[in-house]
Amino acid sequence: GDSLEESGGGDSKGKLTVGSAGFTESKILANMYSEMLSDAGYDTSIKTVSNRELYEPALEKGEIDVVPEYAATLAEFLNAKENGAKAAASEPVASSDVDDTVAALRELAEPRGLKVLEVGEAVDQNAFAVTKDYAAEHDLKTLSDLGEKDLEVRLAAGDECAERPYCQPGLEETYGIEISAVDPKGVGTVQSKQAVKDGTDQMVLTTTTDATLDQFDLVLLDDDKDLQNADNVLPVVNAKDAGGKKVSSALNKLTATLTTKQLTELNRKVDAKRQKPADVAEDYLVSQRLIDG
Amino acid sequence: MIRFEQVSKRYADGTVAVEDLTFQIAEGELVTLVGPSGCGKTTTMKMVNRLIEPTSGQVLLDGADIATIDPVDLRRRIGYVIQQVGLFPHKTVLENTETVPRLLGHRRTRSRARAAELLELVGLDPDAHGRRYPDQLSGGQRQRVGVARALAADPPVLLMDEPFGAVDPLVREHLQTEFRKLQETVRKTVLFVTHDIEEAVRMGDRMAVYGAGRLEQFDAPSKVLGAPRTDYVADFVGADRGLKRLSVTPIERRDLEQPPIVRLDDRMAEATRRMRDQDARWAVVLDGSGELHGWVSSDAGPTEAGAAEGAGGAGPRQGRPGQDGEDSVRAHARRMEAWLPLGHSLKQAFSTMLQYDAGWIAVLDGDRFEGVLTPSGLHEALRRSIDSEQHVAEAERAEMLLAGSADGGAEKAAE
Amino acid sequence: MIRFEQVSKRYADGTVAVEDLTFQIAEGELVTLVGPSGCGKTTTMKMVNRLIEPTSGQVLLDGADIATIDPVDLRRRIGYVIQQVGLFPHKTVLENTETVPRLLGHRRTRSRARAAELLELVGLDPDAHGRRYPDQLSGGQRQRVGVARALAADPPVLLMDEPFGAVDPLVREHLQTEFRKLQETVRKTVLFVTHDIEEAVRMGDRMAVYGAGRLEQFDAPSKVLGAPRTDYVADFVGADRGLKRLSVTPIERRDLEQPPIVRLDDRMAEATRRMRDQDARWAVVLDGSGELHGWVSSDAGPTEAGAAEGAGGAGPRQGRPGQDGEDSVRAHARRMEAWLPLGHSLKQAFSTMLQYDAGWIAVLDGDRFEGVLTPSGLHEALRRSIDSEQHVAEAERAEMLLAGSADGGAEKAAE
Amino acid sequence: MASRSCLAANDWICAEYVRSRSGELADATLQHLGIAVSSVLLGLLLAFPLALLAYRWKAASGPVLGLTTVLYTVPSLAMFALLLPVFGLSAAVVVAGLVLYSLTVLVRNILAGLESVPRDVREVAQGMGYGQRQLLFGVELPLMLPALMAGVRIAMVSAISLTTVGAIVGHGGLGNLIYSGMDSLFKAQVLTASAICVALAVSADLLLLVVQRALTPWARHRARAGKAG
Amino acid sequence: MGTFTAAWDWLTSGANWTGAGGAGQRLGEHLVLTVLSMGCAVLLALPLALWLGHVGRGGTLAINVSNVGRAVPTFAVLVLLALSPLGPYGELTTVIALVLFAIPPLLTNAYVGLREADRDVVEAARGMGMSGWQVLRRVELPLAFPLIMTGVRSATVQVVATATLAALAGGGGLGRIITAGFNTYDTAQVAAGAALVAALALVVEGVLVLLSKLTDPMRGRTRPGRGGGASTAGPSDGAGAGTDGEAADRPRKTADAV
Ligand SMILES: Nc1ncnc2c1ncn2[C@@H]1O[C@H](COP(=O)(O)OP(=O)(O)OP(=O)(O)O)[C@@H](O)[C@H]1O
Ligand SMILES: Nc1ncnc2c1ncn2[C@@H]1O[C@H](COP(=O)(O)OP(=O)(O)OP(=O)(O)O)[C@@H](O)[C@H]1O
Ligand SMILES: [Mg+2]
Ligand SMILES: [Mg+2]
Repeated sequence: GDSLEESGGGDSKGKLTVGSAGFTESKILANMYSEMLSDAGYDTSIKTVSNRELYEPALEKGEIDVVPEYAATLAEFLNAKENGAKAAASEPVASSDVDDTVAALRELAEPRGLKVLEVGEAVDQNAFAVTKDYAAEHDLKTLSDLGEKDLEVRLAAGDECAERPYCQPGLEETYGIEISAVDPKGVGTVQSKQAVKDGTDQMVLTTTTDATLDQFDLVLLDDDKDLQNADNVLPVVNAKDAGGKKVSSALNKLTATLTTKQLTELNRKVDAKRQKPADVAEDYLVSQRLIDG
Repeated sequence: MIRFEQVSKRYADGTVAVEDLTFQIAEGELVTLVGPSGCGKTTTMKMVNRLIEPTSGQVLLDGADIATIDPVDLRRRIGYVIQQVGLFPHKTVLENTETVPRLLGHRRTRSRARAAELLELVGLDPDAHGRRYPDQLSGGQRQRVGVARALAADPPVLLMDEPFGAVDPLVREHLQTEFRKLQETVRKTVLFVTHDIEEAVRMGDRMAVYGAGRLEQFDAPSKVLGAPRTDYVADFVGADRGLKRLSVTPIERRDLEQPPIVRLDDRMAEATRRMRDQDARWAVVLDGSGELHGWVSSDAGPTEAGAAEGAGGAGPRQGRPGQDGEDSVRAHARRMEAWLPLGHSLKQAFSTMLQYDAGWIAVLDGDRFEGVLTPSGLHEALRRSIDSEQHVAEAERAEMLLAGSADGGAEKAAE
Repeated sequence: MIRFEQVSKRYADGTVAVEDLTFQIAEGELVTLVGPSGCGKTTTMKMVNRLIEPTSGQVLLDGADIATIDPVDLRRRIGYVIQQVGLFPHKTVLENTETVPRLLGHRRTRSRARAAELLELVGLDPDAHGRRYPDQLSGGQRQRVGVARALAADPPVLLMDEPFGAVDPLVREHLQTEFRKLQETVRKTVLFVTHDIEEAVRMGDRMAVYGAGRLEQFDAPSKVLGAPRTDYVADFVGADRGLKRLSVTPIERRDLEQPPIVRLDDRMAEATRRMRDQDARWAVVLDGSGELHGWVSSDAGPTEAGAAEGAGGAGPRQGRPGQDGEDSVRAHARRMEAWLPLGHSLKQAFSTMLQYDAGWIAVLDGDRFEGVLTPSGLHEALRRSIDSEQHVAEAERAEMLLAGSADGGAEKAAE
Repeated sequence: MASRSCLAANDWICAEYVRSRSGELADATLQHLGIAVSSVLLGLLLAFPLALLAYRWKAASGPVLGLTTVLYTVPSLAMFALLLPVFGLSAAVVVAGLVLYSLTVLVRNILAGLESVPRDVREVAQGMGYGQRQLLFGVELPLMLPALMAGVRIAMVSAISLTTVGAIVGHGGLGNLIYSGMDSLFKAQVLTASAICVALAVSADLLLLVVQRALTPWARHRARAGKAG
Repeated sequence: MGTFTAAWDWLTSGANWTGAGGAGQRLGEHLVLTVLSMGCAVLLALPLALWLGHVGRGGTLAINVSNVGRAVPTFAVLVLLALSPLGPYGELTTVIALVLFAIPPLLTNAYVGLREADRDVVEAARGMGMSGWQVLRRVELPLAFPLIMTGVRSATVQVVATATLAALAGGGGLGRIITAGFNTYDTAQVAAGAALVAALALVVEGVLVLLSKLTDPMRGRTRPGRGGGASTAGPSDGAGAGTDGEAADRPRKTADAV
C-alpha cells in the first residue's frame, strides 16, 4: 500500500473483511473480491457466515465490510426486515427487471449504511431442473416446452413455493405447467435433487449456477419467459468502512467482467473438479488480466 | 452336607484369606464358626454359595462339586444372611422378606402370609413395620429383616454371617430360642458365624474355631470349651471359658448333695433330731405324695426369728400354723421355689440361686426330689466336666501327633 | 457435658422414636446406653450431633443449646462412630482414618502418623491394611477402622454406636481395655451404645437403660445389675444379671475364709494337729517371710495318693522331700498357683479357680496372705453385693414414689 | 492420475483429497477440538453450581432443569443471533452456544450423581464435621464421579457433534468442511470430515474413561467375584 | 422485543393452528416423530445397556460404538441417509437419524447406573439365588433407575429439539414452522416455532419427571441427605410404660452358706 493515502471518503480502514455465505459460488466470489481488494492495497481477510440473518447485521455494524450479494434476494430480505414479512410478501420490490430491482435495493440499503455497488451481467437466479431422461423422453428444453406437454409435475422446492410468484403460481400462470404438488424438500437441497433422481418428484427448484446437477443426472429448463427475479451478482459494502472510490472501482472492474457462463464454469471447477475456491478465483482473475499472475 | 476339600482362597492383591481348609458339615447339622476378625469366615461362607470362587480345592454340596452346579440353582437351595445385612432399599420390609418365595414363583398371598409370619418370628410387627422401607428401621430391626428374608424360602442349607450381631440380649435370646426350635423340627444344614462365644456354644451342634485362615479346632462346643486343642483356641474362647461351660454343662445326679429329708406331717422334734444326727442345720421338706414342699431350719420352733441360715430365701408363705398342732413340721416349713429339673444347665442353676437369693436349689426329676445343688456342688460339677473333656482331648491329641497332622499348637498351659 | 431436656423425636411417618427424654452426661463421663433393638438409641445419638433434629425439647452441650451452634462446628467437636460403619469407599484405610485431622487442617505427615498409630491401637497393621480400600476388608476390620477414624481428631465428646459389635471377643477385649486406658488419661464425654450388657457394665461409669423411647434406669452399672428399678430393666439386663455382677464385684476381705495356717518349717505332726483342731482337711502353707507357699493336706504323709479332697489340684511340683527331714511341712506342701490380689473381680476368681481346677484360691494383699475364697464364699459375696444395692434402690424408690415421678414400673417378680 | 480422477469422480473415499487438503483438515480438526473441549470445560464450570443449587435448594430444581431444557431447544441459528451482539463474529460465540447446550446433560447427570451418594456415607461425613464444601469435594464429588463422568462423556460427544453448527458463523471446525461438502455433494470431504469427527468423539470418550479410571481407583476393587450368576 | 410480541401474536392467532400445515398438525407430527424415535432408541439401547451393565463387560465398547452415531452432525446423517437406498422413505431416515442420536445418552447412563448399584445389596440378591435376570430386574434396575431416567430425559429433550431438522428434508414437525418462517423472512414465525419446540420439550420433560416419580421403585422412601429428619405433627400414641402396679417389698433371707 502506497495508495492508501489517496483513498477517498469512507475508506477509513486499511483492513477489510470480506464475507462469504459458505456455499461454493459465494466462496469463489469472496475470494475474487478479496484478491481484487488486496491488489488495490488492502489488507483483506475472509469470514464465512452462512446465513444472511447473521451476516447482514454484521455488515451493517462493520464487522464485515464487503459481501457478494444477489440483487433480488437481498432486496426482498431487506424489504421483509423493513416492512415485515406480510407486507413484503404482498408487495414485492424485486422483479425480473435488473435496474428496477437494483434501484429498489439501493433505496432499502442506504438508510442502513450499506452501499450497493454496480451490478453486472452475471446472474444466479432460481431455475428448474428435470432429469436428463425425463427431458429426453418428453423433448424438453425450456419451461414452455413443459407447459405445452400435458404433464403433471411434482415439484421439489420449499414450502413457500406455493405462494411465491416466481414459483408455483408463476409456473402455472406464465407457463401453464400443471403442478400436482410441492414436495417441501427445500430449494436445491440434496434431498430435493435425490427425490427427482429417484422419480419421486419430476422437477426441482434450484439455481442457475448449480454445478452438482450432473451428479444427479439433471438438466436445467430454460426460463424463456423471464419469470425469475433478477438475482444479479453485485458487491454490497459497509458504506462507512468501504464506501470509498477505491473499493468500488476495484470491485466494479470485476463485476463488469464476470458473466453467468463464467460463474457457472467457476462453480463447476470447484464442485465437480474439486479445485479449491481460492485457486479457482485467482486463476480466473489472472486469466482475465484483472490482477497480475 | 457341605464338604470343604483343601480349599484355599487368595484375593487379587495377594491376601490369603483361607488356606487348605478341609472339613465337613453333616446334613441337618448346625455348625457355628468363630474366629478372630479377618480370619476368613465370611470368605468361607461365600465360597459355599459361589459368591467367591476358591483359588484351589473344591466345595461339595451333598457330594456334588458346587463348581459344576449352576450358581442360581445352588443359591436357591441356600439361604444367606449377609454380614452387611444388604436389604433392598427400594423394597418395603414385607417385600424384602418375601423376595425369595416370589422368586420361586410362589403365589403372592401365600408368600405375603409367610413373610408376615417370619417377621413376627424375628420380633417385628408386620403391621407396624411391614410397609416401611429399610431406611426407616433401626440397625437391629434391619438385621432381623435380613434373617427373616433368608428363612422365608425354607432352604435346606443356611449360611448365616453374624445374624444376631446387632440386636439386644433379649431379642437375641428370643431369636436363638426360636431358631433352635425351628432347627429341631426341620433340621437344616447351617453354617453360622458369630462373635459371641456363648452363642456359638449354645447354638452349635459343633463349633469350628478359625485362626488366621485355618481351622484350629472343630468339635462339640463342650469339648472346645473344656479341652481347647491349642493354646490359640484356649485363648480365643476366653480365660473365662470355664464360666462359659456353665451354660452347656447339665445338672447331673452325682453333683447333688443329700440333706436330711423330712415329711410335712412329721413331728418337729423328730425332724430336729434327724438334722442333728446328720450335722445339718436344715432339712428338705416333702409333702405326703413325696413332692417338694420346702425346707425347715433346725432352729425352727416357737421363735420365727433368726431362721433359715444357709437355706433358700424362697416362699413368703409360711407353713400355716394351726390344725396339725404346734409340733408338726408343717408349722415351721417354708416353701421352696428355687428349684430346677435335672438336666438344666449349671448356668440356670447359678442364676436361679442368685435370683432367689438362695444358698442352694432343689433339683427334681419330674416331680421327684433328687437332691440339692450348692455352690460347691456346682463348682465341682463344672470342674469335673472340664476334666473329662480334657482326658478325651489329650488322648485325641496324642493320636493326632502320631498322625503327624498336628499344627504344633502348644499344650494348654493349664498347669 | 451433654444434657437432654424433655427431648422427643417423632419421625415423619408418625413413629415416636424418643419421648420426653431428660438426662445428663457429666464432663468426662462414659455413659453406656443399652436397650432393646429399635428403642431409639441411634436416634438419641444423632440428636447430639444434629444429624437429626428433635421434634421438641432441647439438647445442651456444655450448657449451650446445640440448636444455636453451627452444625459443622458442633460436629467437629464430636467424634461419631456410626452403627453402619460407613467408611468412605473411595478412600483407603489410612485416608479414612486421617479424614478428620486433615479436615481440621493438620499437616499431612502428622495426621498420617497419628492414623497409623490409631490403626495399630485397634489392632490393624497400617502397612498391611493401610493402603487397602474398605471393600477389601472384613466386616470387623471395617468397624475398627471406623473407630480409629472417630478417635483420630481427639474430640472431647464421642458418640459410639455399637463400636465393637462386629469383632471377636479377643479383639473386643483389647479394644475395651485400650479404650478404657485412653479414657483414664484423657477423659472424654462419651455416649456408648452397646448390645452387650457385660460391655456396658465394664465400660460405663454410668449406664442408661432404655425401654421403648424412654429412660428406664440411669445408674452405676453395679446398681443397674444389682437393683434394677423396674421389672423391665431386670428382664432386660438378664436373668443372669447376678452372674454378670461377677465381673463388677470385687473380692473383699469379709468374703474370705480362714483355713488353718502352717509354716513351711513347721513340723508335720504339729500341722496335722492344728488341722484336726479346726476340723479342716488342709491348711495353707506360708514360707519364712509370711508369703504364700502353697497348701498341705491333713492326710499328707507317706502316702501321696488319695490326697486333696476339696482342695486344689494345682501344683505339679511336690514339696521337695529331703533336707529338712521327713517330718517338716516342707516335705508335704504343694505349691499353690491359684491366687489373686484383693480387689480383683469375682469373675476372675471363678475363672482362676476353674483354670487351675482348684476348689479354692488364695487371696493376697500385696504379698500378704489374706485368706481363701471358696465357691460358697464367692456365691455369698455375690449375693451380698446384690442385696446391698437393693437396699439402696428400695430407699431411692420410696423417695421417688413420694416425688411422684415414678413411672409405675412393677416390682421385680422375685418371688 | 488415478487420484485426480477420484476427486473428479466424487468418490466417497479419496486419498488425494486427504493429501491435497491436509492443512485444511488439520486446522479444522484443531479448531474443532478447541471449541468442543473448551465448551465442555466451561459447561462443567457452569453446570456444577446450577446442579448444586438444584440439589441443595429443592425449589430451584424445577426452574434449573426447565431452563436447561429450554436452552437445548433453541435452534442454533437463533442461539447465535442472540449471542452475536455479545460475542461478535468469533469462536467465542460458538463456544458460548455449546456451553449452553451442554448444560442439559451435565446438570442432570451431576444432580443424579449427587442424589446417588449413599446415605450412610453422607451421614458419617456430616457426623465428622464436614462442612458443606468439604462434604461436596471430599465425599460427594468423588462418589458421584461415575455419574458425573457419564455426563461429561455424553456432553463431550455431543459437543463434538454440535461444534459443527458453528459452521454457520465459520467457526465450525470440521463442520465447515462437512456443510460445504454437503452443499456441493463433495463426498470425500463429507466422509473424511465425518470420520475425523467420529474418531475425535471415540478417542475423547476413551480418554475420559481413562481419566475416570484414574480418578476412581477404589472402583477397581469393587469387581467382587466377577462371574455373572 | 418486537419479535417477541410478534411471535406471541403468531401463536395466539387461531389461523396458524388449524388446517393442513397448521401448528396443531405440526405439533402432532413432532410428537409422533419424538415418540417413535425415542421408542426405538429405548428398545435398542436400554436392553443392551442393562445387559452389559449387569454382566459388567463390553460397556466401554458399546458406548464407544454408539458414539459414532452421535459424533456426526445429525444434519449430515440425514443427508447421507437420503443418498442411501433408504432415501425415498423420508420419515424413516429422520427416525433413524434421531435414534442414532438418542442412543448414546441412554446407553451410557444406563450402563453406568447399573455398574454403580450398591454392591452389598447386589451381593445379597445373588446370594439368595436370584438369577441374572432377576438380579437385574429386581435389584439393579431399581437402584439404577434415577440415572437411567436421567438418560431418558436428556435424550428426549435432545430429540425434541433435534427433530426440527426433519423439516430440512421436508419431513413434518415443528421444524417446518421454523424453516417456512425462515424462507419467508418471517422472524416472528421462526420465534414462534422455536417457542413451540421449547414448550413441547418442557412439557415432555415434565411428563417424564412425573412418570419417573410415579414409577420410581424407591418412591415413598425419603431421598437421602436432604437436611435433618422431618418433624411432623400428628397424634401422639403416648406409649408409656406404667402398666404394672407397685408391689410390696421383696422378702429377703440372710442365710449363710451350708
Ligand atoms: N476383596 C478383598 N481383597 C483383599 N483382601 C480381602 C478382600 N476381602 C477380604 N480380604 C481379607 O481377607 C481376610 C478374610 O476376610 P473375611 O471377610 O473372610 O474375614 P472374616 O473372618 O469374615 O472377618 P470378620 O469377622 O471381621 O467379618 C481379611 O484379612 C480381609 O482383610
Ligand atoms: N426414618 C425413620 N422413619 C420412621 N421411623 C424410624 C426412622 N428411623 C428409625 N425409625 C424408628 O424409630 C425407632 C428408633 O430407631 P433407632 O434407630 O433410634 O433405634 P435403636 O435404638 O438405635 O435400635 P438398634 O439397636 O436396633 O439400632 C425404631 O422403631 C425405628 O423403626
Ligand atoms: Mg465377616
Ligand atoms: Mg441403632
